[in-house]
Amino acid sequence: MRNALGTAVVFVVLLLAWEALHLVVANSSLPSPGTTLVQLVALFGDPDFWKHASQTSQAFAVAVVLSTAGGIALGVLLGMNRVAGTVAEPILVNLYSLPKVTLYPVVLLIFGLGISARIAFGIMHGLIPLTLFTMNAILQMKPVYRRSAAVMGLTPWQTSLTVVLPAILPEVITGARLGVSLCLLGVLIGEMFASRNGLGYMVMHAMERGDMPTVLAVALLLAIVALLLNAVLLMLDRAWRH
Amino acid sequence: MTVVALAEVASVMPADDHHARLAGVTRVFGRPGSPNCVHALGPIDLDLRRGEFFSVVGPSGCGKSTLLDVLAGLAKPTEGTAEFEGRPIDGVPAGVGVVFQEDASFPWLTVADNVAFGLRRAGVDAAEVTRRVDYAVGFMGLKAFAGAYPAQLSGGMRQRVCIARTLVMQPRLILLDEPFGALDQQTRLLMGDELLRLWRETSATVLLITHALDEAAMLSDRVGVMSARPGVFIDVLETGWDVDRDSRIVSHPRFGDLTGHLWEKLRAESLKHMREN
Amino acid sequence: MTVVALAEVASVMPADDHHARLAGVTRVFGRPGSPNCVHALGPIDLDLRRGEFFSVVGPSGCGKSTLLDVLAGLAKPTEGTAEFEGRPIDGVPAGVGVVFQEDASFPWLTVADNVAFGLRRAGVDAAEVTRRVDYAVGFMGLKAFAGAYPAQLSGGMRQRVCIARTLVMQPRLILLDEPFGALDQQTRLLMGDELLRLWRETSATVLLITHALDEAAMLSDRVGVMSARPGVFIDVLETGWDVDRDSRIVSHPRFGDLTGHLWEKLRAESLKHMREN
Amino acid sequence: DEISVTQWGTSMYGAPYAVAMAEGLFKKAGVDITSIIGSGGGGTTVRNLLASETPYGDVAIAAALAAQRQGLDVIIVNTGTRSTAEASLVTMPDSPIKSLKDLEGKKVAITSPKGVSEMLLLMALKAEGVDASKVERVASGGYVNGLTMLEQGAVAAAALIEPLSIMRAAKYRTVANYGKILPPMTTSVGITTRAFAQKNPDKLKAIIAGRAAGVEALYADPAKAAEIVGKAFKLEPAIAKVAVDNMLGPRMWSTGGFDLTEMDRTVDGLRLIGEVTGPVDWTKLVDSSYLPASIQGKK
Amino acid sequence: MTREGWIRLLVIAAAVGALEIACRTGWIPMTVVLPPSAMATSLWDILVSGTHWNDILVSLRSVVAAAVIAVVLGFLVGAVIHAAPVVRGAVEPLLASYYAVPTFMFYPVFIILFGVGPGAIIAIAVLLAIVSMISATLVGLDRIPTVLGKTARIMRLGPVERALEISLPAAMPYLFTGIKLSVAYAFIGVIASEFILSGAGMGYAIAYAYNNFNNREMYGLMLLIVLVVTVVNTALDTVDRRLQARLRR
Ligand SMILES: Nc1ncnc2c1ncn2[C@@H]1O[C@H](COP(=O)(O)OP(=O)(O)OP(=O)(O)O)[C@@H](O)[C@H]1O
Ligand SMILES: Nc1ncnc2c1ncn2[C@@H]1O[C@H](COP(=O)(O)OP(=O)(O)OP(=O)(O)O)[C@@H](O)[C@H]1O
Ligand SMILES: [Mg+2]
Ligand SMILES: [Mg+2]
Repeated sequence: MRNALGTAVVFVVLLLAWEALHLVVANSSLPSPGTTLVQLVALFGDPDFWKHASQTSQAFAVAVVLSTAGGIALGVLLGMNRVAGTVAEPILVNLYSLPKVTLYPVVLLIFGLGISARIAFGIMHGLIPLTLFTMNAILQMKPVYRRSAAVMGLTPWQTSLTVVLPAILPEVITGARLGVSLCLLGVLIGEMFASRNGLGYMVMHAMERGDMPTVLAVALLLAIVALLLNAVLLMLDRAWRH
Repeated sequence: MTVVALAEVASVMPADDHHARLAGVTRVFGRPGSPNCVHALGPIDLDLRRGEFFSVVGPSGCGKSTLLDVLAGLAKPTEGTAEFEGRPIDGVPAGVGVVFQEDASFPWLTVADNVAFGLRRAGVDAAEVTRRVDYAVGFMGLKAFAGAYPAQLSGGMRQRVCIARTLVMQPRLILLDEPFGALDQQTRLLMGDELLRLWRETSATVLLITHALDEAAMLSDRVGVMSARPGVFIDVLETGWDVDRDSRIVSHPRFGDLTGHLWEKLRAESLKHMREN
Repeated sequence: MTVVALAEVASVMPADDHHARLAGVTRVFGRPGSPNCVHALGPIDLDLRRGEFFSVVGPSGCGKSTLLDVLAGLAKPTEGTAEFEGRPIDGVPAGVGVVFQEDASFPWLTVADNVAFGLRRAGVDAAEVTRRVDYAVGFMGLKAFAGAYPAQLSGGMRQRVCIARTLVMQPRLILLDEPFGALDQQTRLLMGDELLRLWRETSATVLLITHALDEAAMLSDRVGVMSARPGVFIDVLETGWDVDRDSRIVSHPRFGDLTGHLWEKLRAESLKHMREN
Repeated sequence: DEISVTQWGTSMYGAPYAVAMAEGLFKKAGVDITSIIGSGGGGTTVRNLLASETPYGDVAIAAALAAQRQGLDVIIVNTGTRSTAEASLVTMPDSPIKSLKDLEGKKVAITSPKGVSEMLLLMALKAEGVDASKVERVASGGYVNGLTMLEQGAVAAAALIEPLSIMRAAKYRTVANYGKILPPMTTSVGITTRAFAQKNPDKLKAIIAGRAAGVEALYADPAKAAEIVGKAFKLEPAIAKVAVDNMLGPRMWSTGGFDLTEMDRTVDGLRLIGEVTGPVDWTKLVDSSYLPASIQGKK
Repeated sequence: MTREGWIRLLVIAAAVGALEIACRTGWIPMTVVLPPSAMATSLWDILVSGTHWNDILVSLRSVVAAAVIAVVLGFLVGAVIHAAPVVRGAVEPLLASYYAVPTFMFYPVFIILFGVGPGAIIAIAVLLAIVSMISATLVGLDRIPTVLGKTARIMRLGPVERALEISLPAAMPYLFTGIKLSVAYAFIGVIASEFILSGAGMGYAIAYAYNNFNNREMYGLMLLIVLVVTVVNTALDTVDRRLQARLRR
């Protein structure tokens, strides 16, 4: 609770710094927090905004579910098999640090214009961190857990479900925190680059028209959504770690 | 030497009396001949008598945990045979419980759930699970912590959770791999007393791996001293303690004698080892 | 009781003979009266005689490391006075060397550079640094590893690096905080012998904190037994060993007696503690 | 069906589509256009239309040429816009720059190298007899970015386009209005894939006819059209009104017929920026057979 | 090379080979993906003809600048936050959700602050990269064993000596992990901003080739980026592994 308060204070400080910057720069391209908030409220009254927001949420939701399930499954697979894990790790790390936007044309060429391209792009961003975290969690899991399972006569399937998964869950949640953020980023970048709807498109469009209040209002909204998502995952994490 | 009550005995015992038996067991890691091939253990001949308390001491890396793995069915001997209750060991045999060197309590479960874990997996019915868990938790002095999570407990209490978890399965052979390794002397003393009580009440056979010579001297019926890797038994010592013993025996003169004797064995082995290198 | 050579002595000694002295030292963490205020240690009265080998044993958390911090000048006593060589301890005094409980070797330096680190800081000239480092590295049996990094060494070898690093500074008082905590019995034995040799050759005063009662019995001139927190000395035991001793004394009957005696003390303290709670 | 229109919502290219959709003119012509796929312009629009189910789109002529050059099987089936009146070059009100001549030795912000804004600048300089090599072109990445550079004094003038220029009319002074300097030229064309044209000639014809009807409706009742466009593009009514009115004079929107002179003018411009090097063979690219009969004959 | 290294090479070769075959047999249309061999020859042509050297230099310069700024600034910010636990508790939740906000949105703001061109792009890249350096610094400073601090006091080191000769080398393995990540994110930030927003650099060149249907050049440039990232990554990874090896105890 004290932390939440502190975070709120930091948020306020950031807003103040923003206001100060706005006053110093004195340029319409950097609207004040007040203007931005007003714009945000105005957006909430705009059905078009909700259309875009729901487009983004749909793509994001599908991408998150698929990249989480896929990332954990792939991570478990690679983690359980030491050789596969060692072989795959540098490749995954390399893919992770690749500027994936440049691959977006390929994604478009393969998936076309619709929602699937954005989902694919979200997954490209969100899957790898989760895979890496899951895999490393299993590799670093205390071997004694698996030995205990063996002594209690558990089948491999029982072992995975009742011992391995609970044991690595904290790391998986940490990975998910990063994965979820990056997944959202991927979807938004996809929308920014080639799309006809979604918040990313909306921002890009607003940028082309020099409508900075809208740009910053959406950025602010996204920051808040990301923070809340993160807070939920953190709470899950706490509940699990005891 | 002033040791009177000590008697070195051959480890071969009458067949009807033995509970588990290793004969000519060795264990080699890696392909033989390959550069990273490690001869970790043996050859080992060992007969565990039914109901005895047997301790194994030996230098680090001599193969104690490997020996335990073979008895627990977690590893196959490279050569030789392993038997438990007359049948060859193939996979983890029913009736064997293991407490590992590291803390193996599951941090995502409460103490009670930890203890119940194996029983539930084994399909024991709920009422029976509750009964046995209550008993084991009480026996290990964890009643007040049944709902707590391992992170809230001290190292010694967590190790007790692991012992309780093994205990509820009512094993006839309990294998303990340096279960008190991380604890301080005072806690070890208390844990030792509890272990003795457990052993007496369940009349199970106990094999305890430890690096503390005095602990081995205090707790066991017999102490097996292993050489450096590849570990073989260089001595098996009969302590001659009563079944009804507890930590009070530290004031018995024989305790000091036994400890001194074990230290001497260890020292001789160390010197031999140093000279060889 | 069969203990003959034991004599319990008062810890107050003639002033001219003492090297370091603690009088009425306590240490309290946190503001007094606040809920997280911890009375960690004391009151402690201790006189270390010049050139003696003094061991401290006691349950975990009783304040042993805190006691060492006070002697090393790393922590100020809350009450009481601490003196080293007749002057009050204020900050780390020159002439005191410490080997900590945890591995304190610098992972980014080679063994030789680790050992040389303190000397170079102190502005000792290069030739002298080389000479002393070579000697210390050789003395600790690390000659073959002078160019290796700590990560390439075993825990015992790293602890030896730390001892060598302390040794080259030629301290007059060496404080060791469970330096062999992570090692197996056999290695401890060898390290103990080396420590005795070091002590004899440098004629420094040594204070060794350990949790192994037999180790304390084997190495020391005197053993101080501490109570549970807040730790006070409940007993100080004179062992009566020769200066020219080594691990051979484990076969001396008095070794067993001393060990048994220490165990008894510990057991009595444990029971008292249990009854209080 | 969905079709693509370049810079939908940011420029006036798409006005006829907005009108045709709102007035139900597409339906009347026999096709149901439900929405428009917009995009940043250039090749993206072509990529988008290739990826969509109804591959018809209104795209910049340069993009159409580039697509054909790279071997994509596209054909031009109608003309879209034929004026550069929406584009201009602006500077700060207090700037000493009064004409294009004054730009010599100065920096000018364009959006991106080889883009329309650069092409128009070069064409205008050429038309005014200014040495283009003395005018340094700076890529800003977008019109708004260019304005920011202008305000900060990083450049002496910046390219701008409607309706942005109308929304910010008060802040800047127009140096050159390309529509006044340059003769009419084809700026956007309707394209589709040859395969789609062969398979769905009727649908294609209906789209083109619907759009042509939209253009006619636009010229017939500009006030109403401005209202529709304002709604579709989220513009304030007043701005939409000015934007539409500005385009009436130069008759920006073509009903679809081809005028090779106007098209060649654009190609000349593309040569200036190096986008086109060889000759352009219109016969291979243009297929006028899908135009409504009335327009086809007119020429 | 290790056995795993060979397997990895084999896996990559197999993947590339499979793509080559899939393209050559027309299973994947050439208009969608080029066969790797064609990408390679295209890359060769690009490098030999020199048409894109300027773009390559612009991008690399921005990446280097962004990485350096992010590392230095990130370290300083991390050190300050570490020294103030109150601030830290408040800031840490923000750090974790940081990546969800596409920093590209702030481009117009950065143009006002830094002008059009490399300045604004570097700022975006720094914004993206700095967080991992801050986190790594926090972790690194956290992980310095307290016993090393005590040792420094026993050796009677001054505060500066202590920071430079104990704290810094002790935290180095963790700091380097941050450096590695910062470089990766600087790459992502620079190339992505160029791709979406700018008029120069490798990212722009790819977007331009895409817009002009020049698949050959586009794939050649993509291959270039993949190769550069791989080389840089492998180099940093080698150093990283060495440093990490010190920690393995
Ligand atoms: N999977 C393995 N592959 C290769 N060598 C192994 C493997 N497991 C153990 N060893 C080696 O076998 C030897 C015996 O190991 P083991 O763990 O049984 O020793 P231990 O006596 O239990 O040691 P400690 O007292 O440290 O627990 C060691 O030298 C170890 O390095
Ligand atoms: N900084 C501190 N703040 C509050 N309490 C402390 C602090 N340092 C130590 N303590 C408490 O003081 C007591 C003594 O600690 P100390 O480390 O001296 O014990 P110890 O005898 O060395 O234990 P061990 O055998 O485990 O090393 C412990 O109960 C510990 O929890
Ligand atoms: Mg072991
Ligand atoms: Mg301590």
